[in-house]
Amino acid sequence: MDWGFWLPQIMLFSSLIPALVIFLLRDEQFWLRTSLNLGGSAVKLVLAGIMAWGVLAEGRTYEASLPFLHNQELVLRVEPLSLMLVGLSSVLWFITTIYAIGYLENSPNRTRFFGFFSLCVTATIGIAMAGNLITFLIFYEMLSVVTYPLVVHRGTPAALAAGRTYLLYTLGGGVLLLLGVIWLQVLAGPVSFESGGAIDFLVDDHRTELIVIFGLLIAGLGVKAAIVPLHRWLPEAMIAPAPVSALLHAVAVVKAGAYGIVRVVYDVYGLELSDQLNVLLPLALFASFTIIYGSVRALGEFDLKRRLAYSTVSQVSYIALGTALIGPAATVGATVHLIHQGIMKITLFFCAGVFAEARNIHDIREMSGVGRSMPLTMSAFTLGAFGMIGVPPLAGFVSKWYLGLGSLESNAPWVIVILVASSVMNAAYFLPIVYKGWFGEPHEEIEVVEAERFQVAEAPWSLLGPALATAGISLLAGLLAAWAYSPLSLAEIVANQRMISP
Amino acid sequence: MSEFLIYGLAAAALFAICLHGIITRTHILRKILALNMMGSAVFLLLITIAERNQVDGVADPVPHAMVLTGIVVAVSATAFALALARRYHAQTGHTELHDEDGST
Amino acid sequence: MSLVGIWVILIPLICGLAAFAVGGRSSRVIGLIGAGLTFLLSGLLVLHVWQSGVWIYQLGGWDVPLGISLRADGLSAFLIGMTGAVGLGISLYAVRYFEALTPGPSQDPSAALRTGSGRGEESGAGDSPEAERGGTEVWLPGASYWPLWMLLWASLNVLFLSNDIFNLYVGLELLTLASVALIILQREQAAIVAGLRYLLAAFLGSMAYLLGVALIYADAGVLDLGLLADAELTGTATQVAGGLMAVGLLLKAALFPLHFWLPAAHSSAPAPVSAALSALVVKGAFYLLIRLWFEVFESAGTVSVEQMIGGLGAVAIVVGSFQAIRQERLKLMIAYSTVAQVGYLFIMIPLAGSFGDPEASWRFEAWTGGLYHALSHGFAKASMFLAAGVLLSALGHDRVWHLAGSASRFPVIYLSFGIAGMSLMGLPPSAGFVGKWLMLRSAVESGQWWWVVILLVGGLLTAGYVAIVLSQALQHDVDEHTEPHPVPKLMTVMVFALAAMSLLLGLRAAEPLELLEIGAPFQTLMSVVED
Amino acid sequence: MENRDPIPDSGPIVRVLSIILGVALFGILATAVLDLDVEATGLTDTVMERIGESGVDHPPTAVLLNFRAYDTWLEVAVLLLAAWGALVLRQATRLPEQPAARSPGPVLDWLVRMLIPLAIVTGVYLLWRGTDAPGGAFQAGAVIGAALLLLRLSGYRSIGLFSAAWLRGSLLAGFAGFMAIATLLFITGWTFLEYPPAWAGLIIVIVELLITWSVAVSFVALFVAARPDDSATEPVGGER
Amino acid sequence: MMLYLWLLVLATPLTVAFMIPFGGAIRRRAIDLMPFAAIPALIMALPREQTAIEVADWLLLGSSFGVDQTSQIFLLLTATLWTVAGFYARYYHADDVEIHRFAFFFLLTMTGNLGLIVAMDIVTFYASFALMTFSAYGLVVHTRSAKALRAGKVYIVMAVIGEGFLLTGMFMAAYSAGSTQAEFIREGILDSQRSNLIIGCLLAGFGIKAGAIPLHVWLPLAHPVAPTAASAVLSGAMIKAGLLGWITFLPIGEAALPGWGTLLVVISLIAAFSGVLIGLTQDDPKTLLAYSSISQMGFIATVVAVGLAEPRAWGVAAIGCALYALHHGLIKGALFLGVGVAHETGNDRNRQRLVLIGLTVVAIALAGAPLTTGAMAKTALKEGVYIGPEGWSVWLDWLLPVAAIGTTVLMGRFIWLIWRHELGHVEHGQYRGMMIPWIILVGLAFPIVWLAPVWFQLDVSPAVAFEPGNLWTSTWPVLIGGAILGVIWWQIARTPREITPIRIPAGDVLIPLEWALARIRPPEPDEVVPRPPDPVAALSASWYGLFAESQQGSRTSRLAGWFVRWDVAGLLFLTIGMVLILFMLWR
Repeated sequence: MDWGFWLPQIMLFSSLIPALVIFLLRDEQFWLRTSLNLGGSAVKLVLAGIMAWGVLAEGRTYEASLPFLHNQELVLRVEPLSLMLVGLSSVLWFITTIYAIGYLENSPNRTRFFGFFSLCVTATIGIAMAGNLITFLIFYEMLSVVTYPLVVHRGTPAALAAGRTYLLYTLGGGVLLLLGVIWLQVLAGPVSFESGGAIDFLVDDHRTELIVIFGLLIAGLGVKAAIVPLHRWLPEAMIAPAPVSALLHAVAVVKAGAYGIVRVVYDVYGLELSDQLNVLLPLALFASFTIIYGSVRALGEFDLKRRLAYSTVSQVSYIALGTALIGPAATVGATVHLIHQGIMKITLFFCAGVFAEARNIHDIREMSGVGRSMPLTMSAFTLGAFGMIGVPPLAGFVSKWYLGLGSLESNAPWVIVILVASSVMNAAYFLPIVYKGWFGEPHEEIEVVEAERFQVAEAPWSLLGPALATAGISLLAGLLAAWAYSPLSLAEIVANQRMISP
Repeated sequence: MSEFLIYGLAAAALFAICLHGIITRTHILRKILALNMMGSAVFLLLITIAERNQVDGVADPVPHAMVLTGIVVAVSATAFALALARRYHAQTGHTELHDEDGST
Repeated sequence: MSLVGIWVILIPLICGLAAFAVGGRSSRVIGLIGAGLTFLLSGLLVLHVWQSGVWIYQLGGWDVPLGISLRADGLSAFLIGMTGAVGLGISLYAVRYFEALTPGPSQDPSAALRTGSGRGEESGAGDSPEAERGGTEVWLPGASYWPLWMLLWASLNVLFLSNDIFNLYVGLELLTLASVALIILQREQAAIVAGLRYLLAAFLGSMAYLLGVALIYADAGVLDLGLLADAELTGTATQVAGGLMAVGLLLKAALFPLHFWLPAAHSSAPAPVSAALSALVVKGAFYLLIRLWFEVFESAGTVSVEQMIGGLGAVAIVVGSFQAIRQERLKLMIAYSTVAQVGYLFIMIPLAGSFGDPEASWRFEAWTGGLYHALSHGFAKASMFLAAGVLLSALGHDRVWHLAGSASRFPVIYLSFGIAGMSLMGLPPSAGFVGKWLMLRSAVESGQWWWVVILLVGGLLTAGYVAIVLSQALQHDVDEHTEPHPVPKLMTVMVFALAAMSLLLGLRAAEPLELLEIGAPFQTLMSVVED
Repeated sequence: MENRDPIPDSGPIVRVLSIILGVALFGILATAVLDLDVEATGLTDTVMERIGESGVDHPPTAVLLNFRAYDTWLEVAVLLLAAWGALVLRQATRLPEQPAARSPGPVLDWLVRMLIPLAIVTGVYLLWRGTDAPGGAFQAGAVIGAALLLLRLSGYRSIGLFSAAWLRGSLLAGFAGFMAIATLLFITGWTFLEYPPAWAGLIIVIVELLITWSVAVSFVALFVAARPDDSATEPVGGER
Repeated sequence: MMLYLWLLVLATPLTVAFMIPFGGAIRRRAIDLMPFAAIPALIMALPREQTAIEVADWLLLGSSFGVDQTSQIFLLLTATLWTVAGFYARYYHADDVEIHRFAFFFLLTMTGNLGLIVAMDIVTFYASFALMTFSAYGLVVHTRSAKALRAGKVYIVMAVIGEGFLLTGMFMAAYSAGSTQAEFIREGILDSQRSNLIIGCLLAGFGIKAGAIPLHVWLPLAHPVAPTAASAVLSGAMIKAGLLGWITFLPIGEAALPGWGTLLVVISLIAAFSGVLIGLTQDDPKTLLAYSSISQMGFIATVVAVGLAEPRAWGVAAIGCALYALHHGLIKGALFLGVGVAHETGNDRNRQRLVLIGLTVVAIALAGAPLTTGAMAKTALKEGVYIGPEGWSVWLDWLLPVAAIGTTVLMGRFIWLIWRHELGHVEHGQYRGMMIPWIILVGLAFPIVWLAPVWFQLDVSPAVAFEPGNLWTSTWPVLIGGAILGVIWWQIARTPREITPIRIPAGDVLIPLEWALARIRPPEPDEVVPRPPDPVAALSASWYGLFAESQQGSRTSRLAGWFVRWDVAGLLFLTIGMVLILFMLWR
């Protein structure tokens, strides 16, 4: 059996099949659904582990290509860069599944939720493993669609309105991306992802077109990556249940956009060509503006999830920013932030969900003293927040560090100002929350309730555990960054590949 | 002016006139009749073509066959349309197609 | 094996006649057998063409131009295959659908399915005095459905296989009459007026087409498509004929603004009929037009005509989508969606037309793209109409506004609706995406940017109404007065199966696309595409 | 019943536009016709060359029932469909008699008695002549159908006597018979719609006969079924 | 092996800290262990020989640990102070229900403080620095009083700004160095084309912690409000972290940077004087001590400035720096702890007397009276100044003693404040538990400072302080200061009145700044923040509106109704047909 061919496919099916089966179940079939979910995610985790071993230790590449159109194939390939998102999705899917099971206990339409949830992961895994542009596009669009039912899951008018806005944004972005992809394919033929890009030969005759196509691709991807001014859907989508927000913000949707930008710059155009076309500076400027703008907006939001959403807007653009800088360190920074931002942000959203579930806290101003009754949650939140600020030894610092070095490497020292300003602003909007949670005076009435609850646990373990787990991972990812199997090392491999080949 | 032209132009004129009728007349029966006569216009043209194509006094049988087939087809459609129109009239009392009926 | 092309016409006819002759409830069994066999035969035909290339059959042993030939190339096989698959799905659905419609001792008369009009009369067999006097047999809508449906199916196959422009006319008429008869199956007032309007419009279209046939025959002296294509006609008469046939077929295919008959007709018919009409019948006229356009009028056609047809298609997309969203009833919304999607199909004409460079490879790309879109639309739209039928029979209405919250009770139905919608939008991974992809590629390649814009915007507009329905259904507040009627599982399964097909065909399009290449026009261009 | 005013014919603007466009259409069609005013033979030669093999002498009949039998076969199907559609419209499996059979009166009665045999004879003659001169199944069918109608209109029981099965059988006869023959031959190895030369004439006659009967019944069915029945004229709408 | 010892230094307080959240018996055990958490560090500070740098290539971005001569002294200071403060705090907070919270932050802060000393690369340093900074916030706001919260706010804002400066400087330094190791960083800064920017950033970033003017504003607010044990480590040990940062990462002693040197020396002198002057106006002894710390750090910074300006001087100056830091840290710690002990004396005269004597001894030492640690440290400090840039020594030679006069007066006021206002404030019954650590510290401060140069074989001998010249140099400022104090005391004794009518509020320059900021920044809004319009959302909303409005009325749109009309449709049919035909003909 050719494992290189089958593993990527099994990887996809490990969430696709549970998704399909789940759709056939009734809401009450809790155990079957749960075991399907957990089984699928466990299988995925194991597969991700196997492939990680293969890729990292044995230097293998897993590749499956399936015929699609005349001269076009669907390619699933697992190499270091894809492994990053594959790994992230697998790990976080597993954790989020546990969280979601706890979170949605007894709420209506669980079957629908978990079905689309699994589909969403399938799409993300597909995006991660996409080996050429069209495969990427297919999964990218699939993601837009399958996340819609999750966003509107609550079914309130507000949720539906948010869902419509979300859909319009992502589909609009998809349209731009589609146009860009088609145009590029018309010029270059089937475009597969190759380190350093494979379309240099077009530069002499099609310079302007290439620039326009780059703009289209980035604009299309920028919607999901929430680059200003295409970010507006993200805070609106916060209306979704917490596990969805967590997954949307940490793994699936925004990552799809950011990962796409990484792919386009590194593996479609190649850094050299991108530089030659002078398209990186605008990208960097947009990303920088987003970083600052997102932070400023976050300061003005008092709804916890909305603040986190704007924080995501800001943080995800780090990836785009790093991608737009030329140099191995920037590449390391950009790619490692894919993972780091994911685990940190998911921690924060998990916590936000726990607050909402256990204490019905949605507003930052209600968080006063919540750390006393929910110390574990608040600890996880604090770790996530400090990570976001970029305080060592948390993961966020590592990303920021490489981005900072990268900015100097590519002779764009102004980026440092952005990074530092962003850190300061992150502190400005996260530290008050941390402060309120730990040091604020708890509301009287809550404390009474606490007295009873505290005996048991501050929240169900299915909610708390995932939050703590991801918080722990985000700490370890930073603390052990230099370890050979850390995300950072993986990112370094990715960067080396991208730097050597041209 | 050749025989072909006379009949041919007559067919053309008939076709145009029937089309005018279909457009401007609202009574269903008139519409059906106009359509039917439109068919006749085409058949006239076909017959004319058959005559034009004659070899040794034998007219081209293919247009003839087409006309015969066409007539039956047209008759069938006409008859069915009439049946429908009568039913419609019986149900609603209308002799015209009321626009809103179908679209609400 | 090589005669499967005849059987694919004969079997549905035989079964249809048998069903008619037997009448009553047993017609269902015959109809089902017919559907199954026809499906198999369609598959065999596809296989045959796939393996042995273009199939040509001289009927009665008379060579063209004397006789009539049947021809199955990739395109025909493609559409017959689609008809087979969609037809089977519709048939299986219809079994249960009309079963519910058949009054029996155990059945509550109010359980009869309604076809959708809010004010249509109740259907039932008891109100016909003849039936009472007839004594032995009662009139059953299902009993009439099966033979008519088989005949409709047969006429589609006739159309797709015929290689003779006059025979195509007969086929078209057969199709029209079968459709109208099916529309009025339940004699509701709305259906009758819609059927009448449809019949008259189709009649008008046929006349224009027939006049075109006459002119072409006068000009070329042959009726065979192959011979006409070889003749490379460019005479005035042929050109006039081209215009006439085009406008006639546009009317039959309901391209904006000649769509006036479609929404009412498609929405007032029973669900399986609506599905067949929107998914298959419209494709008949479309098929004929592209057949003619790229074979007979390849030399006579002009860029301006193509652009104009495309322009109408563009307007159709916009107007159809806007109208769709403004419809109160789901079936009407879906019908207007067909108006928009037909516009989408016709954008293929300017793209595959001779714009710029007649020898360019993008023409073939657009041609396959348009056809693939037709394929995807076939499955998706059938699924949508059948879904609407399920909702209608379960809830007793199909008012979009009042579907609020029904997603939790009909999850599979809405899932299918969503998947079908995806296909219509051209979102990957769906068959619609493949079509859209190819058409877009062609538009970009040929530099016809205006079509790029409309193709892309069209997708968004489609999303506009599909998403609205879904969002309405996903609402939390359940808008419910009565407990919904139980719906037979098979119906739901068929809705899903058709939607799933529209998805699966997008995952592996290589083979269907290769099928289309067999015997396609643009033979000279295909080698370019191959690299 | 909804009583709405009839829609008046189109106003002057539409009329004028329609006339202008109609004239233009005529002009264009005329151009085409002028263009076609040339010597051409069409398929005359081709048909005449092979008419001997067709089993009939009259070229159009040869074309209709042999060379292009497929067209004819399908055309019968069209007629069948129309009749069938009319039945659907009536939601009936059989056709009604004249509701209240009135005595036709002595004159009419006599006329009917005279005309019916004449019509039948004429029909058969037309059918027979079809093989070598204008005429054929449709003409014959139309005449016989007219006779049946006459019977019915004058109050005789005719078509109403047909049971549901008979009615269906009659409607189907032409098409099904045609198909049966063609299919049988096809199964036995002949090309579809090919007649063994020796049997061609006979087959054509049989087919024509069947078609004639079907056409006749179809016409009657169309006429009768279109007639609104009592239930349909009642006010519609409202729940039962 | 060494590596794990270094890690143990950090792991010990960290482990104890993370025992606390478990609650119950584990928590109580952790609180008992709190004072011992710095013991491993203390042990590691003792060896006379420094071992090689150890690298943990799996930790962070590759951490390295180790100490050099200078940092070992810092480690000694820090470990000692934390240990003493730990014991002290154990009793100070005995009745505090939130002692676990204090202990948790105390231990975390300790980890950070120790970590930054043993870190030999900039990332680990920064990580520890951040840990210390953010954890110390918990100490600052421990009492939750309004004052504490305000101080905490200012503290954290300044800390974040400081982190920003550091990060900026670190990026550029590390990039230029291509490494994170301290030694390479120093070179890298010089090699960098942006070396001035880097130096500026690092100066400012660490300067905030070191209380350099004008970045000191948080210090007089935060140090006093913290619980006394925390104040002691804040002012004694943590304030040195900034200094250590400068010493470790700035290329002092490697290249002449006269510009930066001048700037720093000016700032430092301003700090040295203004710290004294503003300190004099304070009523709260802890605030006064905080200002004194600003002033004292000014002294040390002067020497750093010398090193910056004149690399040759650094070898000597560094030792002076370290020694002075050691002296100041221990003494200032003792002073702060003493304030707490003074509160606890109750009405017991003996206790009061003991406290006053002890405080006076350390106060005199801080003033630099001869034979005290201060005198020795100051002498060592001056060694560096003498080989400093030309012309500087002339100024520094008399400016520093003048500052010492100020310190003397300041300490006089401190003792007076304690004597008059602070004795016996509260009575928790923890006097003994607090007094013993304090006395030990007072007792140890002298020998440690005296013996450190000998033990570590520094280039400076304690004997220098006993040379007559130096003896006189250290004597006269104290005498003058004493005289001034005498005059003042005489004045007050004659007519009791306020000597210093001016009261500069703690935080000095911050006050107008805060006022100005309050004008600019609107108060926290309770209402929804207005969001700019979103065209896409508006589009989707209007599309939905189109749908919603057509759902309730059963009217088809006019357009649709129009198209359904036969005559319209027919005309369209005709028109399209005509156009198609015409287009066909017209090619």
